[in-house]
Amino acid sequence: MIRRHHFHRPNRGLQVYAVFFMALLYAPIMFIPLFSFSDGLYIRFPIEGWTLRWYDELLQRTAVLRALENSVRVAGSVAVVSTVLGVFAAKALVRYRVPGKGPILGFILLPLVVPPIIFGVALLLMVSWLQIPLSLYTIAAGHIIICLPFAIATLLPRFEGYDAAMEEAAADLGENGWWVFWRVTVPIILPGIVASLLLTFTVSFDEFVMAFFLGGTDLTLPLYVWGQLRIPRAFPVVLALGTLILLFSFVLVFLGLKIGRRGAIKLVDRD
Amino acid sequence: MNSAATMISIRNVTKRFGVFAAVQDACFDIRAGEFFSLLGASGSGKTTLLRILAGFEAATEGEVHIDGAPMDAVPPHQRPVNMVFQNYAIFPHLNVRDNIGFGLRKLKLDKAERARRIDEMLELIKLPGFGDRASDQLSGGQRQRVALARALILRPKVLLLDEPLGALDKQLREQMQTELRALQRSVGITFVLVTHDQEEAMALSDRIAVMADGRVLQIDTPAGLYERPKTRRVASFVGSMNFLPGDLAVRACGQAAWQHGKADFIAIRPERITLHTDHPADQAGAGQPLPGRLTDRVYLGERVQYQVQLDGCAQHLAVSTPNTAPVVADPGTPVWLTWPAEAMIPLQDD
Amino acid sequence: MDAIKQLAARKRHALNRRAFVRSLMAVGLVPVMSSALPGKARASTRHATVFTWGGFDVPELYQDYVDAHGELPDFAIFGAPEDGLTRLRSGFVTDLIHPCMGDIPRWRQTGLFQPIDTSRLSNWPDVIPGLWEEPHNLEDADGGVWLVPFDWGQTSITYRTDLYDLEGEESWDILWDERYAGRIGMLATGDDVWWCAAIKAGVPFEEIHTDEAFEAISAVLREQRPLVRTYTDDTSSLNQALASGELVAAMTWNSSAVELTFEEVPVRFAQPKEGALTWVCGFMMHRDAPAPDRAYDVLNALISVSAGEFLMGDYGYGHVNIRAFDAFDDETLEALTLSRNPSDILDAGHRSIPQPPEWSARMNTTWERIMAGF
Amino acid sequence: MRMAVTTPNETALAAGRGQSAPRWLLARHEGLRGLILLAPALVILGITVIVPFAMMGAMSFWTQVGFDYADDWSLRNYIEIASEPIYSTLLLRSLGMAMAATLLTVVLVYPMAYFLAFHVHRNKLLWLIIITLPFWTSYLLRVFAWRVVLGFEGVINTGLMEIGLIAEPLKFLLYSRTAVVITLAHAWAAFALLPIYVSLEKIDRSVLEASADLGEGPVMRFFRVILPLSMPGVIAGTFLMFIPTVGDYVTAALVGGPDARMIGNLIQLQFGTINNWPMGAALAITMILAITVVGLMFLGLMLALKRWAR
Repeated sequence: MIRRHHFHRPNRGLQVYAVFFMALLYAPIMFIPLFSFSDGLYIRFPIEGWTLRWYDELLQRTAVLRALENSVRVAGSVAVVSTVLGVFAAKALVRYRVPGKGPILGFILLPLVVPPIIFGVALLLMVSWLQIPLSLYTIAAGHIIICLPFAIATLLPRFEGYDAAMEEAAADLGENGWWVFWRVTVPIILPGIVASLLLTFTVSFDEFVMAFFLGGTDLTLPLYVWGQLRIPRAFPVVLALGTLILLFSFVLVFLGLKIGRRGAIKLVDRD
Repeated sequence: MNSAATMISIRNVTKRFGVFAAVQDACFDIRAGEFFSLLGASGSGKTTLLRILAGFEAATEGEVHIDGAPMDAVPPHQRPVNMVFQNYAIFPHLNVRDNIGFGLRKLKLDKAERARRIDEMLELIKLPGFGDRASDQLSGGQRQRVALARALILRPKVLLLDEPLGALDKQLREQMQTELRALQRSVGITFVLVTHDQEEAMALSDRIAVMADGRVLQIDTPAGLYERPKTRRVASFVGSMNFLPGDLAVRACGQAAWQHGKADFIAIRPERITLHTDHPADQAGAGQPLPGRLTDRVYLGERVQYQVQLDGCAQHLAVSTPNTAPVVADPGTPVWLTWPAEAMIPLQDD
Repeated sequence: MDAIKQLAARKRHALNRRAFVRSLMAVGLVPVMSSALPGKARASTRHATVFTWGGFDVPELYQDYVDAHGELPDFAIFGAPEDGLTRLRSGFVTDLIHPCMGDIPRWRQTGLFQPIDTSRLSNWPDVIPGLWEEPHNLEDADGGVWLVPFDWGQTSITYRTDLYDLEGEESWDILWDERYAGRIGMLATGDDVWWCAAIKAGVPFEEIHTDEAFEAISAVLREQRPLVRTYTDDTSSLNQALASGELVAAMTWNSSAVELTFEEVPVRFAQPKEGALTWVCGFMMHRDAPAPDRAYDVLNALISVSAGEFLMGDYGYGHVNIRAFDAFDDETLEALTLSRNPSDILDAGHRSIPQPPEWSARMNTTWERIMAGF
Repeated sequence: MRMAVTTPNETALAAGRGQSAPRWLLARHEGLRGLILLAPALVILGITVIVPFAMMGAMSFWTQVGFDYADDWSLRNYIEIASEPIYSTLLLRSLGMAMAATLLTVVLVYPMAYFLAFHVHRNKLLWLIIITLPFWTSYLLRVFAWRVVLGFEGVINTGLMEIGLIAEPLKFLLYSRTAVVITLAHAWAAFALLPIYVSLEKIDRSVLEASADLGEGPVMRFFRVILPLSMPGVIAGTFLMFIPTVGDYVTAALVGGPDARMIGNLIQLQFGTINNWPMGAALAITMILAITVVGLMFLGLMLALKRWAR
């Protein structure tokens, strides 16, 4: 335990602010579950009656479930592909004397600072020029572009954070490149891999703009929600769906946290 | 050529990174069972040479043979050498036992044999019972031993050690030096050590190669290096040394003692110089005492180190005397220096 | 949940990475692979895809199709038909798409559609002829039609009877009422707004392509803009705002008023004295429809009695199947602003006239500028 | 214990086995190995970034004619963008709103990041996760949630009326630029927070001690040490949030009123209802250029500030 610096004495003002900040962050989101139990079609106070029927209705909608399945597929594939590519790229950038490292890194991180609408539009142009039919694949391709920078940004510090001698030691002890990768590299960067998978999954799962331009008849969940937002009757069901997603991500994150106590999801934490 | 006696043969090895030559034309042999050191300051090319032996760097020119086999196309994982890394490179995700047994996978041993070998190594490095420790619960010295055990368990022909004691504090370092030397004798494997610490190299090695700017300057036994350095750089790198211009040394020693022909410099170890507070009587075989003035005195415990400025010139000489000698008075005192003729080492300009 | 189990298992045996890798593949690569494989396997039994507004993707409208094929057709959703057309033109292929009667000539210019053979629709004889017998729906259609009508109704004003103080007759002036500045809602779809504004501005629909018409219509819309709280295609937002009283009146289609009434919000779907904008919409079939047989089944389901009863009873839109009206008494129909004889309603209002793409582009660009305040 | 030197060396079993030429090449050329590892990512990004952007650039010089394009390589679209006030107004408005939202977010988020970096000692990870959790829910729903808060019968209006502060609902809350700025600020908070937090966390605590030792009080310590040292994080957070929000159109569509339309809405319409792809491409290019200019100006300002602060 590190002794507390005198700079770190509790600061009452900041503590109050932190509470205020968290309240501000969470308050709006909490209305989603709240109104998902409301009897009325429209959101208004006071809530007159409580019901579970939207959840019941949700479960009967195959379209929602299909959209959910599509989103999980796209996000799952995107997470795996961008993380795998990210591992390779991050390893190359950190471990090898690659010519033009700076520009390459800049190029890879470029999509972080280009509005998604631009990518959506540009990719749509290319895809329609090549006459590639719009589908979940085109969405996934678009998502990989925006997820790769996240994956690499998450993985780079992991690679930088350990001594290259680890890999050399394994090679020295008789393992070829493939086994060095599995026996040493992967276990050491595993927290980074898990973080990258979670992050890229989330980014893709929630991405709307690119999916909007690049989606075909198979809808992802945000596209489905976008369609349903316009239909008054469908709206409470969307709220119920949102509540379930919220609940699911809470459970997932906390389970992940519990499982990976020792840093599985160390995204930015350096302690 | 007796191949049994030669374990590593380094033939005209040069390594360039771009235009920078890290190793230039290294050419020497290391004998089987020898404790060999590569000594040099940082940037001297010693680590690069070691990494060429391990296979992590490919030589730009020249070739390396280990135990008679050419290593040029052999990747690190197929070389009969193992390495102890500078910071030990202990795998953080494995415990001590799995770290030591890491290289055993390919041997496809059964569980019992594997456990036996690991236990044997734990015994050897005096860490029995530490097998289940997590790697981050080890002290520096323990990590060093685990790294050794991990490399030795594969019974390599050559063990490479990259500054293995650099991360340890002085006391532990001295203790580990003793242990390392004993270990090398007991396993009988060729050790190649890289170090910048000349004392460490002297204490451990059978032979030492002194390197600077990518070149091997001299290869000799510790005593040979200390007493018969071939160049000024070697002389100054191994132990401390006074350098005198040739003519001054001649004046000090007299023509009679001068048998070494023309030398640019004369090198004299500080401990070979005798310090007199009174003008000494002329001794046979020695030249005239050189008068000077004491400018500084550093008390080192077992020895006392003096700086003396010779009268009539800017030359300073370091003189080291055992602490048993009477302590000389304060700086400013006039003194006389003498040394035996055989203490003088003639050197050419590098 | 398997992913979590796998994660937990991996933690228990810290080195069992192979299982972890397998689970990764299960989560990621395998779905991609598998989605590729059944894609081919499914091709023979592929469902028809329907490209329509949100809300028309409910099972009640496709009962016959579900009965025959066990599942709903696939859907794609657009915000406005024009968006849908753009997507079709960018290479997106669906079997059916849901535009309106006035769009037919312009849409046909894209060459993306094929005529529909009405003899393959068993419910076709029950479809009210007045809804589809239009020259531009029949020409070059090889005896069939380009568009199978499905829904009809009005674009008019839904207003809060308790909040909006109506003076005199119902009129388009409600949406230009300065007393309620900031409490007026508008659709953002140019295809509705422009024609309604033409009614308000008194521009005859035959002259809508003239520069004068553009100026007159632009002028009334610009005049209205300061009063408007929001322009949106999203009827959910309009309904929500009408329900909360944030808006007192909004340009809507039939369904808003009906749905708000169901929720006991006091509203009326106005019958403006100048006449409402009336429309007939339906489905066109893509030239390269991947599942044309199924598409015919979808069309037949859409024009069936059961679909009609749902469309009128729950959404308040008129349907095309004459027998569907039998489920409602006259009073209900009147309350829904519908009629057994659609021409009573349709002809009382104004119906848009097909225009060329250049007009459409000019209209949409102008309308977008007006919405943005220029 | 003595190990038999005569034992055959097990690691040498494979030594001397022939190596093929490509392998040898790979072993000798690190850069090549690195490039091969990078290749998949670079190829994918190359195809999906460079080609579409080139096409977009080309198309922006075309003209829409009815349902077709004429590749007449004219500057017509750009001339229209330059001459019609709607484009510049919406572009400037988008930049302005994105700036306002970014500024609001950075100001709100900085103290929280500071709190996390310097005053939270245990369970930092848990805090970070709790802060980022809201961003795991659908963006659309989050935007929608703000309608509940800001709406006519929303939380704020109902609350304020309940306590008698206002007599009738505040209209400027929803369907306004305010609503868009607030919603964007909320939606992007995590993006701005993380880099700022990381840069604060990186600050060596001994530097703070040194500045205290040199006689600076807490306030000056903040302005002379902490703030400058965390500036890279602030800049990163600013860019990460500012740039995507300039092009946002969903938020403006859902909570913005007539006066909150952004350039993104206009671009989206070109590819939708208005159906003028070349114009949409030209607008997209114009937007990127505008963002680049603003970004460079911001960096220049930061550099100037840095010099001035010295």
